Amino acid sequence: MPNFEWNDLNISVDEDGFMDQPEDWNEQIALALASTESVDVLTDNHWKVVNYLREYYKEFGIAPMIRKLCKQTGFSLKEIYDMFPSGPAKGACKVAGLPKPTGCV
Amino acid sequence: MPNFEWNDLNISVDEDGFMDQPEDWNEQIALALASTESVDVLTDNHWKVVNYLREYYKEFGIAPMIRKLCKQTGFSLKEIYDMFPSGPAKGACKVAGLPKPTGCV
Amino acid sequence: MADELPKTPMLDELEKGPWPSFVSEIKMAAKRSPASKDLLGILERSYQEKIGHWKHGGIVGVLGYGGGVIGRYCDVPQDFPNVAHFHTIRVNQPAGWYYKTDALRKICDIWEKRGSGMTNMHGSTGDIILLGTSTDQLEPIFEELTAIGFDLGGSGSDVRTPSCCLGKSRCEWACYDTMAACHDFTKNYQDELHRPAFPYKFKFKFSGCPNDCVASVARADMSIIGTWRDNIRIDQKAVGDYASAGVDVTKEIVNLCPAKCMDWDGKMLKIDNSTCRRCMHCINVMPKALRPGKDTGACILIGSKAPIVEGALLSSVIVPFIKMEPPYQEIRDLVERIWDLWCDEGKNRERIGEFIQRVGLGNFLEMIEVEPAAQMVAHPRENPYVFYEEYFEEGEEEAEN
Amino acid sequence: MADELPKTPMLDELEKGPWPSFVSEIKMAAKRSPASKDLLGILERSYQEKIGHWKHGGIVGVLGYGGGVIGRYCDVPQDFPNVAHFHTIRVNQPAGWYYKTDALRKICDIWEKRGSGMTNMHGSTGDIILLGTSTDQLEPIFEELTAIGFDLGGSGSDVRTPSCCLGKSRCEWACYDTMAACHDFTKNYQDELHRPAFPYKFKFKFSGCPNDCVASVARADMSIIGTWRDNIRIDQKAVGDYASAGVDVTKEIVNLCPAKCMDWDGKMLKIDNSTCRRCMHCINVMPKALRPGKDTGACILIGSKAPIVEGALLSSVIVPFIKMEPPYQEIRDLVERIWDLWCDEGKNRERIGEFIQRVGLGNFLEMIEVEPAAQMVAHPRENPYVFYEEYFEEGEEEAEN
Amino acid sequence: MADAPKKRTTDIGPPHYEQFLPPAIKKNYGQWKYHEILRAGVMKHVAENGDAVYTVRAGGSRLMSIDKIRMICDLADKYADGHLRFTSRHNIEFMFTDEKKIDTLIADLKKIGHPVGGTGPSITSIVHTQGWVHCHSAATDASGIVKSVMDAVIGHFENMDLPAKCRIALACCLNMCGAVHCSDIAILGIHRRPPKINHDLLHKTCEIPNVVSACPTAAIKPTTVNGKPSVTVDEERCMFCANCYTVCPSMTLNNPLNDGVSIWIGGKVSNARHEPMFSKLAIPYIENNPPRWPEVVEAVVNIIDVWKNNARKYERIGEWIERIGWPNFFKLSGIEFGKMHIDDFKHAGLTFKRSAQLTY
Amino acid sequence: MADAPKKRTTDIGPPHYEQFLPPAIKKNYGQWKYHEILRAGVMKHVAENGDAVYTVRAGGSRLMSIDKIRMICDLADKYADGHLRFTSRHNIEFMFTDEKKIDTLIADLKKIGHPVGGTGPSITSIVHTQGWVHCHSAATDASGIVKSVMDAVIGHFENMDLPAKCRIALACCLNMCGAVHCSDIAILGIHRRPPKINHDLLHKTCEIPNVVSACPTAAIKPTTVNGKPSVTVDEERCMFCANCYTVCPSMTLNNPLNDGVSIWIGGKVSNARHEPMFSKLAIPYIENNPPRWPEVVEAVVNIIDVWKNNARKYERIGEWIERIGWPNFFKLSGIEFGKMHIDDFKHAGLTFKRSAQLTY
Ligand code: SRM
Ligand code: SRM
Ligand code: SRM
Ligand code: SRM
Ligand code: SF4
Ligand code: SF4
Ligand code: SF4
Ligand code: SF4
Ligand code: SF4
Ligand code: SF4
Ligand code: SF4
Ligand code: SF4
Repeated sequence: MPNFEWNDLNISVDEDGFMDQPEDWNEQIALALASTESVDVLTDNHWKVVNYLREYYKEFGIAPMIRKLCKQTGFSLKEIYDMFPSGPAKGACKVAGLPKPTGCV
Repeated sequence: MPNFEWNDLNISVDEDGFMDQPEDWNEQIALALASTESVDVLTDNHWKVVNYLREYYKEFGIAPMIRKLCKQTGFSLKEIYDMFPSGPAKGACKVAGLPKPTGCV
Repeated sequence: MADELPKTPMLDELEKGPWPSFVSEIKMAAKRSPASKDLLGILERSYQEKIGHWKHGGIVGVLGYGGGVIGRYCDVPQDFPNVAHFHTIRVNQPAGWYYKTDALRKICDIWEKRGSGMTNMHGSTGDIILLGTSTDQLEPIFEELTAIGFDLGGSGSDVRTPSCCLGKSRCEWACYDTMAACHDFTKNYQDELHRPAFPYKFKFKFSGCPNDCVASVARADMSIIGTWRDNIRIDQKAVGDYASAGVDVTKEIVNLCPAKCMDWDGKMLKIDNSTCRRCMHCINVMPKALRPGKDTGACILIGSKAPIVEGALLSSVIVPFIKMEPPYQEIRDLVERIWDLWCDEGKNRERIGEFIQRVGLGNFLEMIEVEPAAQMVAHPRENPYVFYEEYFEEGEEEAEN
Repeated sequence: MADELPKTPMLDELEKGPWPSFVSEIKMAAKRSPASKDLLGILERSYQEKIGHWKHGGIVGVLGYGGGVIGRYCDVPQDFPNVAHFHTIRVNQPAGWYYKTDALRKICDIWEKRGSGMTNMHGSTGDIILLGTSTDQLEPIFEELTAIGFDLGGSGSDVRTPSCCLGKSRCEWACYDTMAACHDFTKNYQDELHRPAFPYKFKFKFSGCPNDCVASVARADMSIIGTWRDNIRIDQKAVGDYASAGVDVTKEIVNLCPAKCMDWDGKMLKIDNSTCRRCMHCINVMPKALRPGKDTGACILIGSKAPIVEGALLSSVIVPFIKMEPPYQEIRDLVERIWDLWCDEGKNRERIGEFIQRVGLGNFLEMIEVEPAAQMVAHPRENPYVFYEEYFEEGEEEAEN
Repeated sequence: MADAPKKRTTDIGPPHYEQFLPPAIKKNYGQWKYHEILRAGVMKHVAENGDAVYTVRAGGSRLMSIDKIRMICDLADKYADGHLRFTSRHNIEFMFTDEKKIDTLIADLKKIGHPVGGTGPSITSIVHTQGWVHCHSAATDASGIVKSVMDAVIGHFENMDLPAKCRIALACCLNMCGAVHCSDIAILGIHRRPPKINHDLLHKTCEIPNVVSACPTAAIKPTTVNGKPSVTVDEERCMFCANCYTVCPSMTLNNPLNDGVSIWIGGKVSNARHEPMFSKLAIPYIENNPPRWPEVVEAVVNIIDVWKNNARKYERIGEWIERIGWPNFFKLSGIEFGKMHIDDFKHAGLTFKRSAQLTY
Repeated sequence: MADAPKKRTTDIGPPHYEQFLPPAIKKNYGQWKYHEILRAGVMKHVAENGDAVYTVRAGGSRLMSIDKIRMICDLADKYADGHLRFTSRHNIEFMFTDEKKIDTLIADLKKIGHPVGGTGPSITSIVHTQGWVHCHSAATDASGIVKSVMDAVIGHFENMDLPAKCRIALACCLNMCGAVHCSDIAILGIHRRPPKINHDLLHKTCEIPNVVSACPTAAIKPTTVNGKPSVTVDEERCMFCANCYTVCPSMTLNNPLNDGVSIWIGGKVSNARHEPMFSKLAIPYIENNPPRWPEVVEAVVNIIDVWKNNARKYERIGEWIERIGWPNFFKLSGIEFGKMHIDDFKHAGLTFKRSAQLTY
């Protein structure tokens, strides 16, 4: 497993840069992971998305469908891509410390 | 609803002679009802059948399938008919104070 | 005996028109029977109110039997006391519904004395239905019926009265003796017929050929349908006669053959018997020219029923071909294995057809020890969800699950 | 660039025989590409061990897009470092898979520089598949591809790359312009194609006539199949020519017509167009004599897919007939209503065909505001379990549920 | 009523058929060679040895008084040495060897109100059930509709003027005792409102687990009402099949305002040409309109007419529609297609049109 | 790797096809009148105005190097003014107006190893998928079997000697990317053992609710193992479809000892004559036997031979079997029928033989 270093953080991630130990997630790590997804600062809007994702995941054990994410956060898909250029699955979920989305590619 | 009298008992029954208030069932009533089904004395064997029916009903909310009744009580179908000439459904269930079997006739 | 008939303005409308009128029938009976008189009255009321007046259920019978009588009470006994009880008796018909008049008259006599005088000739399972009597009459009726050689039919979760087409008695196509088989099975399963102990009803129907004149494939838990294994017998000259007489052999026969296995050049009718489906069409159209083969027997299908609960079913093939010879031991053994399994594993009110669908045909065959055959399916599975039972273990041997 | 190729005794067997050998292809590429060299090695190992060596999943992509790249890593990077990353890029093909060589060569050049040099021409959805590259190459590849006018195809829960038969470009039977429609839909749904936001994938396929040369009915969530409403055009003389040339019009055409709506008396071919099913068979066999009608358009079917989860589906009719004219506004509106509903009510990984089965076709039609038509069913329901929605209230008025 | 069981005759089964066979039938049992239909309702069966037996088939009313049975016995005595039989569709057959008796027998039958016919490409008697005459479950009457329809189509009983056989059946509720599910034309009694539950009685009269499992759409759940065990019905999921009522008298569906009949077509049973098929929904609902259900009669007659005028020889209704396609059937018959025709039960997806083979 | 997004060109879609059309195609777009197949792989399309275009179709290997693409481009430059196309089954087509080029083009194609054919009543290229070349899910390889089968049946590619078209497809797992479910002959990779669950990783890598709902037979239930959320599989209910693996890397099914292929037949897609049909199971299991899977090749060849020798003109495999019946197919092909052929999934009951139309 590759390690990923950022400032004083050292996180073990998989090839796609998803956390190996999602239970270790914290806001620092979110910032660190964001940096790998072309996101430099995490604005309130970013956090709104990240928090929604985490809460949804905690409650249902899955990531929300993207349409639902947009509806609930109030962002259009375009806005989400503007915030997370690699998209909600690869970008936002990674920053939020969710398991890597599988299945339908 | 017709009333059915036997010795000093007076039970309200439906046209087929099944109890209107199955919750009132007791051993006396069983004897009374038995008399309407060509059963004069309730032997131990009779009671075995009656008790099995009641217990099964209490547990599952339905009368057992007849094959099961035979298996569990150890009586052949013929023996059941010998004890309850009008048969397990009409005879034994009535004596046991179960609701009238419906459905498949 | 009965006085004036009730006023039945609506029912009277049903005495008009050329088809035999059931209202006139009830009126005839009502002249003598108070029950039939009240039947007229209560039926007129149903016509006025658009609702039936019979109560649910009713469990009555004769001693020693669990079936054969359908209990019925009306919900307005105060108005129609003579149909307060209106039980129906199912009397097992003779195979093929053949009668001599003296036997029928004896039944009529019993029914005149002890019932409403109304009947169904016959019920849709096949019984003689004696329609409407009271509980106290049941034992006497039973006694009198058995005295003239009749017995009750099935009802409840038992073997239902088997029935059959007239088969060899009058039909040139019968591939086995349906009436003999029907009678034999009926006699053999008297206990199962009279003393319900199954999860649900079980019906046998016997048709002598794939025309299936008792509709067995649609309404029998076991449908035994005559067929043949060898070649259709052709009388070429007779084919020519049909053609000369105006039958368009190509259009009316060859083109309608579902197997597309026929050829007619105006002189010779050729049939590829290896793909012929024994559908009967060509034989039906030219009975003088074509006949089923000589290696006859039956195919056995299982599980048809009306829609409730899982949707209607047609019977499906369980024995592609079997010779039909008394005492039908192989079939009896099969039937018993099926019943044993179904009684042990079937749910309450689960017909055998539904049971098979639930456990899977493949598993069912295994449990009743019948080898799978390609004739049992319309086609092999389309989905790749195969329960492979064999596999290799790490140590190289082929294992079985 | 690459040194000696690995030993691949098993794969070498696949260079024998007359059909083009994919092994020879990989070897060609391996001469230049270390990735293809390791592909040879890892594949030989799979052949030896009878198991693949690719890890599950992988989520990589280009910025601003959610799909178009399939991430892939091998599970033995220590042995085959050059395929440690082996991502695939789906490049949207031009409608009808027509190319000029210069365009293809440019793609090859990019792929020579930045990938393994191996491709699929094409993937089974229709994309150009560029097989095997590493994460750091993705952005540059994307940039270079767009520079030569190509864009990525779909992957993930989005619109998948639409495809079409060659239609009017070379086929006399095309009932509408499939390539135009395919291109139009692809362009119109760029956002939905590149940014997955559906419950699952959604595929469009366009066939110009019922021969369905892109197999749309089997593998498209929306299958748009050309057809006509008026009469088949017949050139009786040309029919006669076919007959003279040895075509047995009765056997090969009339008798195979599924509608049985043709008649041939040796001179005139008659077709009852009111029952003709537009199956194409007669036209296929005698292209010089028969042609589809002139009132052409398409029927739209919906919901086909591979077996998982609920079993495979073929598409089913949702619009029996529609004229196919740009900008296809009516279809776009329909598609959008369908997507809105499916996105709101669909479950995760539930294809539209499964969704319709779950909610019921009747309800689905109601929700997308489409009137039911008899063409949408093979036959009306067989079970009597009808959800009646209208009924009378006590107060006599007809109410709706 | 409670007599001690005495020694009784039981399990004797039905009488053996052999004693009832007409002599010529008994003699040639299994030896038949071919048959001809001489005219509607009259057949000649010829044995290998040349013997011929004539059969006259009379329409039965099924719901018959013993008076009528006796009249028929009189005719059997007069013409057929006291032999007769009933058919699997409740008609009455007389068999004899003397061809000359045919006409007078037919005339005598007419006198007691029984037409002759039902053979070959014709309509024969309607298989049916009890209806308001005897069953608690009936959503419509059986005999009244049957009589009204047969009055209207008797021409097709007495004349073999149809493309093929047309089997009509009626069942007064979804239990389908008439096995209408495989008929050319089926008339089926239906409800349109969910059960009314009598919570006070239910626990005494019904086995709740059986009630719950009786529901094809799982609309029924156990519950407690006023402290008593009972059930609730999710009315959105109820499609009024009344199977709950079959096992539970305290859940009634009969509803004069909303009960009625539906019409189903295109089923068959024989294997001739096409395999057996189920009937399919043609008309979802027609009000009960006793005593003669004119709308039902009209609907049946319309279907028969459209079929007769459009089908080819030997095409049963289902085979005809399969050839021309259901869209054409709806067009030709003028029946409107709608949501209710679309299957939504378990295998619904298999009934969707999954091809581009279309007619317009 | 984390560059800030710069202004990039996106969402341009594919290039417009028009720029790629050969001139004669562009000119006569939508004006085609009829066509002829001159010989296997060679077609002539004639326009209303009399213009003719010749098409030569070469078998593609699909898995192609850029080297080969360049060679093919060279041929397109030489013969077709730099135009070419690929077909929906991955063959390569060259179109031009000069009939005389046909033979030399074919010869040149042969030189680079590409046969010409696949038109009319023939076998064309096998639609297939990734296999061990690229996919994690593969129960078998794709390209190796395809190559081996095509080597054996190339005669039917190069000669139109079959009763009808025969479409072969291969998918390396039940996801069926090759859409093999409607093919005349389908080769399908299959597993035979339930998933092995990595309970340590599962909760980190998989969304448990999705895993549970992924199972077609509801064999998967959530559970806790060693304090970690995970799932359990009821192995009795597992039929090895691997859909759980698709959504969950921690449930692997690949198993060298037991993976293999199954053969399915009788599907079709076109509406010609018969409506589209699914393929049906012919052979439940053949071991993986790389590099050339001789048993698979033999099985496919046998099916083709039996069909070729018994079918009528225009009968696709499924149509042929529908006429002669599946029992005859099993008899003629020598394939054994067994329990695994009998459907036991959701609609299984509808595949039982529900009629007496039988062959022996
Ligand atoms: C590349 C391709 C196969 C090929 O060799 O051509 C392919 C490859 C994969 N498909 Fe596919 N599918 C491909 C066309 C199809 C098709 C055919 C079609 O589109 O016409 C189907 C059947 C039609 C359908 O959509 O149902 C198909 C049905 C699936 C499924 C099952 C979907 C379903 O609803 O049943 C999956 C599983 C999934 O989505 O999770 C799947 C999943 C996959 C994945 C992503 C594996 C996975 O489980 O994550 C494969 C990646 C392989 C790899 O590593 O390269 N693929 N997949 C095809 C796409 C190429 C292209 O874009 O042109
Ligand atoms: C008497 C009876 C059998 C019995 O044991 O009672 C009988 C007797 C004959 N049937 Fe039948 N069938 C009888 C009920 C049936 C049924 C069952 C039903 O309708 O419920 C069927 C299946 C109907 C269905 O498919 O839905 C039936 C389907 C046939 C067929 C196939 C017709 C078809 O084309 O589908 C034939 C062949 C024919 O008529 O050409 C046939 C032929 C015959 C023959 C010709 C057989 C013979 O050689 O004697 C008999 C006279 C036919 C006629 O009436 O035209 N019989 N026949 C039944 C008379 C019923 C009635 O009173 O009308
Ligand atoms: C009398 C008869 C109708 C008639 O007028 O002819 C009849 C009458 C009843 N049937 Fe039936 N069935 C009759 C033949 C049938 C048939 C046809 C057949 O046997 O060929 C069927 C369809 C075939 C089948 O078995 O599926 C039939 C399918 C049912 C069903 C549905 C069973 C199922 O599995 O779907 C029920 C409901 C039940 O069993 O609880 C039922 C229930 C009933 C009950 C007992 C009503 C009930 O829910 O308790 C009816 C009593 C009516 C009454 O008061 O007289 N009846 N029933 C038929 C028996 C006469 C006879 O013995 O000859
Ligand atoms: C080039 C191509 C379309 C494309 O846009 O790429 C194409 C082109 C033609 N098809 Fe096709 N079909 C093509 C894939 C298909 C497919 C799809 C598939 O196989 O995946 C089908 C459906 C197959 C199926 O049913 O499973 C298909 C079913 C047909 C049929 C119907 C055949 C039948 O009897 O079932 C015809 C009519 C005929 O050949 O008589 C047809 C006829 C034609 C004609 C004659 C149309 C024309 O006038 O140009 C073309 C040449 C036929 C030939 O090859 O004999 N084409 N054709 C595809 C060539 C594939 C290949 O390389 O082999
Ligand atoms: S089923 Fe066959 S054997 Fe029996 S009466 Fe009908 S036609 Fe004759
Ligand atoms: S019996 Fe039927 S399948 Fe056989 S040849 Fe005659 S018409 Fe054809
Ligand atoms: S689908 Fe029809 S229009 Fe398209 S290429 Fe095939 S035959 Fe021609
Ligand atoms: S297109 Fe098909 S259905 Fe129509 S006439 Fe031709 S063969 Fe018959
Ligand atoms: S169909 Fe229904 S209402 Fe009619 S007799 Fe049978 S159970 Fe009773
Ligand atoms: S009527 Fe039928 S669907 Fe409605 S609750 Fe009762 S059993 Fe269920
Ligand atoms: S069929 Fe399965 S193994 Fe093959 S490419 Fe598709 S998903 Fe992968
Ligand atoms: S392999 Fe398929 S059946 Fe088995 S557990 Fe996984 S999803 Fe379920």
